[in-house]
Amino acid sequence: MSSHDNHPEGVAHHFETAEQQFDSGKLGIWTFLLTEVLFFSALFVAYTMYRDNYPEVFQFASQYLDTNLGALNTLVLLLSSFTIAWGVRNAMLGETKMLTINLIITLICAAGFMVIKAEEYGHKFHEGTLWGGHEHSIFQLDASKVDPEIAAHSKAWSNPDGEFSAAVKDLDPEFRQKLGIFFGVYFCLTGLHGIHVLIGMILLTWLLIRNLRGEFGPKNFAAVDFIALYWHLVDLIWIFLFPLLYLIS
Amino acid sequence: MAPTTNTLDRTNYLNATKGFMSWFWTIDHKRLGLMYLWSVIACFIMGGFFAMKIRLNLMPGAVDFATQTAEQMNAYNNAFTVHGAVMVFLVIIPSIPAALGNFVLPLMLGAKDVAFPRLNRFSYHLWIIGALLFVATLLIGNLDTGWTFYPPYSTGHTDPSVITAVLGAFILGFSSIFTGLNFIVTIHKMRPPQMTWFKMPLFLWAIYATAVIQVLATPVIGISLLLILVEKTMQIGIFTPELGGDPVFFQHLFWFYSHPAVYIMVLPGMGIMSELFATFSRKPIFGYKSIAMSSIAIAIFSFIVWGHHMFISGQSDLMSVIFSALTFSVAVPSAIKVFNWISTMYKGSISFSVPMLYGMSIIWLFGIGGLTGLFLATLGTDVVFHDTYFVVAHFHYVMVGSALFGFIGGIYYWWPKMYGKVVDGPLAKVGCVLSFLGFNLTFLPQFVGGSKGMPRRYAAYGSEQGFDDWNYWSTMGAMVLLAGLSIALFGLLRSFFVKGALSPANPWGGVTLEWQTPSPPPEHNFEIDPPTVGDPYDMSLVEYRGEVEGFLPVNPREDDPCVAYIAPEEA
Amino acid sequence: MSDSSHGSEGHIGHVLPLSILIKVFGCLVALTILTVITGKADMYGADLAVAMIIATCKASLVCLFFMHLKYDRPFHGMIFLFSVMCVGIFLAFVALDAESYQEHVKDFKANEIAEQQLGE
Amino acid sequence: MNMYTLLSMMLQHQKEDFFFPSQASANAATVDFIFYFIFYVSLFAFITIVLATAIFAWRYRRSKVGMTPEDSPHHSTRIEIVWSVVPSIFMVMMFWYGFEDFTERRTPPADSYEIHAKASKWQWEFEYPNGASSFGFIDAGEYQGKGLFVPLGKNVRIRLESSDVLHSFSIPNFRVKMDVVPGRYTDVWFNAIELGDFPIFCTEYCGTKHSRMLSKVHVVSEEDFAVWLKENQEDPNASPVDKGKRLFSAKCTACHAVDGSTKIGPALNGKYGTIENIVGGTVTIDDNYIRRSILDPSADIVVGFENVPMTSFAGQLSDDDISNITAYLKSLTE
Repeated sequence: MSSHDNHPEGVAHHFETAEQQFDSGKLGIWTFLLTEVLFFSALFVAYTMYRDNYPEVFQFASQYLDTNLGALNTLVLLLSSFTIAWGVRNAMLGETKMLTINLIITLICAAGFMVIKAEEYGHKFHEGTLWGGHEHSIFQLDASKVDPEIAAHSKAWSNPDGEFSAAVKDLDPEFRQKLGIFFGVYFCLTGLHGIHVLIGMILLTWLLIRNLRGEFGPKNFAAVDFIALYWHLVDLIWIFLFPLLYLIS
Repeated sequence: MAPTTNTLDRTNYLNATKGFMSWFWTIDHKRLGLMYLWSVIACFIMGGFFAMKIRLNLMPGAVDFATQTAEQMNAYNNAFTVHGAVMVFLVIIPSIPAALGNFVLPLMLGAKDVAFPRLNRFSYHLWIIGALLFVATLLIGNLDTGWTFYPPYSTGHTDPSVITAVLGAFILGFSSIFTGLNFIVTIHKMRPPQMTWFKMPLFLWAIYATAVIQVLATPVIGISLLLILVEKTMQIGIFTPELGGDPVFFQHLFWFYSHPAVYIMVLPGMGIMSELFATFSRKPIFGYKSIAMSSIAIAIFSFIVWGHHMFISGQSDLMSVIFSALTFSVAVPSAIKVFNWISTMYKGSISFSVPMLYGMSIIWLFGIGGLTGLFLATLGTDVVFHDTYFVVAHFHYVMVGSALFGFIGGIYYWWPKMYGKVVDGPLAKVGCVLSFLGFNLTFLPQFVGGSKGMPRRYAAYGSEQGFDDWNYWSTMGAMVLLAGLSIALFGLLRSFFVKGALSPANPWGGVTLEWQTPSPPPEHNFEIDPPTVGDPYDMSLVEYRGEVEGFLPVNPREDDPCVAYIAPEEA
Repeated sequence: MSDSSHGSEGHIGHVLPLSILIKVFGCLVALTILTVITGKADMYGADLAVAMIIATCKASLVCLFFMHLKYDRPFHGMIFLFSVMCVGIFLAFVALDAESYQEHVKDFKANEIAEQQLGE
Repeated sequence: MNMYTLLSMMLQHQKEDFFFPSQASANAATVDFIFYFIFYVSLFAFITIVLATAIFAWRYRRSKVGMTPEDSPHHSTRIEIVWSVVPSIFMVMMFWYGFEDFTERRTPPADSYEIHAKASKWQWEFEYPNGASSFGFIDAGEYQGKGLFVPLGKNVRIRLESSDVLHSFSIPNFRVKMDVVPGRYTDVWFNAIELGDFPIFCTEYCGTKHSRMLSKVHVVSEEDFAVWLKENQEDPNASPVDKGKRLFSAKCTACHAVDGSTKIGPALNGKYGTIENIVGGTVTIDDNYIRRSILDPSADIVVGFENVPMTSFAGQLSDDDISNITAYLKSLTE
């Protein structure tokens, strides 16, 4: 601590220069993003494996998901990604007010994403479209929503010649089991992603508070930059989740 | 002998501040390293207790096979599970990287600290939480899944203590990830300008390779354990056959981490070996670049060989063949390292100090561990040895023989730097030799028992099965090993509690940067800034000086604190 | 010391022009709409490939511009690609394995059903 | 015939050697050959390492404190290449031998005689093509049931399935091992060449009594095997009492006696129709109670047996099986 006299301001004791400190942070956050990619990888592997083996089940199951809500969520996240990227620019240029606005928009988008997600989840819990081991899992499906072609192709019924009915007992038991797997993977993937959004919201709030205190500026914007990178990764994962889960045809 | 001013009243990192909080809330990498060290030793004692429980239980005659009750079997199953989980997650994985790595890495780089000291503290606190969860698991239930947590047994058929254990391992995983991340950034960004990649000490290469594995592989075990947790509590179905899930899929996830994790354990031990062989042979390490590159090669290859744990798991035959072929790729860099270490001894000036005795033990133990790995990489023989004591003996030779002996050797090597005292007496040597003999007596018989078909994880064996002799010698060996390790620990503890003159800055004659600062180092590592960086293995840079009972630079800088502190009259 | 740190400020970070940010955002929205349209249309079996190509394009845009990879040290981009590569290997091996042993799973399921029917 | 079949014949032996139990299957000799090949290569490498370390340590020991060594080379590309390439060649050979052997052992011949083995916690159940079945598990230190019967000199394929968790089917004398994975089939095959009884182990951890999930394989001559099959064939026209007796002796006699003596569980003769004290009340032993006890044993436990819970047989016994067992128990009272 005694060497503080000739140490550059805002630079921790063990770094020589501000550049070294920033570079270290940047490498650190990128390495962390690498661990995040690997963290999600297991679920993507699960997805690929089961989709590869039960393509017809995945095609059928995706009808339970509301593509419009998914697309809306994609746009919401993209917008938040845009505003946080803009926010980084604001921080670098010292535009504190604009940074505040951008952070707030990002937060609102994140909250919006979670609200839409909660809506989707709520609907599924209500309808019993849940993972295999859940006691209320029944996979009821509105007959009007079913694409007759997919229905014929998927052999989802014990009586393939019969008309599709919303009655659950008609679903082939093995097919139901596999549907359960799809929703297991769906809930794990979107749930884990949702947790990341929640963590992102906490971090964004922290940034907002620090910004309101006037802590960020051209010399000190690392935190904004790094959290923005994290937020973009959350967006990236959703960019892949959306077509993989909602758009299976 | 010249009087020295190198006494305890000099301010160093140990006595700069006092009180519990000054340790618990420290961001000093050296203090964190020491706290890891003692925590790991405490966990090692816990894991060792269960190891002895296992061995005593398997002593012929200890338990009657015919009348063994379900409770006794459960107690045994609990013992081997806790032994495995504690030793893997709480001892060997953090031992060298988190404890010694934390202490030594910034010193070797001539840096004041790791890149993210607060993150470093955070990962220690995470580690403590993880360890406490494990202790909680012990108290609340009978964890009996084996450290592998294979579903569907772990998710559907055993008691809920799996939840706390898995949560603990999950948190420990993040502690490990953050440590690795910290080291990667530190090595990239905090090397002194003169220290190019190929002037880095080999220990740092090993730690770097380890850190790469830690950040790449550990997240996968994190998510797999999380899925076990979700599966257990909510029956999500991904691994559960009754719900259409695939239990073999979990094994893929598990071994995608856990095979590279073997190298998280072994690579740092290999790094220590390189330092020991150069320093105690007083010779530049032979084949510096091959050793450095083989560390990286091991790190990369370790990711494409996990399937050799699954040859008989129901994995497809095609994948088994591919994985078997790939597995051999990892054997070559390991062999290169061994040959280079031995060549370093050639025409050296070899000192049999305690760390070097551990180093030489490792060559032999790792030799056996590595060579027996060949039987397990080969498809035909692995089918016979899989899940027998042959495998148990093999991985103990690798993990204990290399990682643990490397850890102890490393502690003895850097002990003077940590506490300013050299431990190199006959007692410590007896500890090493006894451990070596005891270890071999414990595990050599297990190879034979295993090749005769003795399955692992059995609570008891009937005499008619014919494994009694092997179990007898194994248990005897465990006693000797216990004695040896106790003596080794006793040597350290005695040195810790007994006050004495501080050791010279460089008692062994190492050339890497940590030996250029006084022992123990000051709070911010180096008093002169930046330290002189040279070839890390150019032994002609230091010479032995009888008056300090240690080594000093041949051409010391005028402001060199080690020279100034130790021999003020001459300086 | 403080002089040199002052001079190095220019190297820290890269300010992205707002116009680029807006253009990238526009592209991302357009691609999202495209992916929904193609997702609903019949692509004769290439659905997954098309969806993944569009998603990869979107991801690249986010990486290159929003995440500054285009202007950043190449090493950071390498780290990211390396992680994706690792996931690729992991995915390929597991999927290949699971596909090759499906036969035994199907046999089992078929037999299970047959046995149930016999039981009834 | 490939090169090492010849060599392996030299190693062929029927008696136990230092490392292995007897070679009781046709493939065992090949595995042992691969083992000894790797063993001698490794032994050579290990001795080299040990000798080099020991000789260098002695020859170049530091005789004087502070002694500096004479100059010697720090690297040599040539020698690095040598000690990378030479081991690699041996490893390629090891892989190749292992691969050939593995392929052979993973491909059951088309004419194999198929036996189904069903693993559950903690017993093996074997079913033969003609409907005969046998069990094998261990309790109170004794092998219960009969174990697996196989004919000498015939290719036998065992189809494995599990009704609960992972198990593994291992016969060291045959050098075969395969995990039993719930939700799918796996298999092993072998050709037994030695008459006698050999142990079967479960080698994948499967819970409390994993160490007792033992059985035996009996290799008998083809004639004896045919006789055994016939004797154990299930007679579809047998009376329910006879069917029940068969099931009872296979599934229940480990814990329940019918001669009045108490084993792990209470004796079951003369109990039908009587009133029994159970935890929290009394119950009449009737069809319903027997059914409940088989499917959900912990529901009503007889006083005195609270600490030895019975495992459920749900999924293992069909409704028909249960009524047959009930009929048998009923017959023990009359």
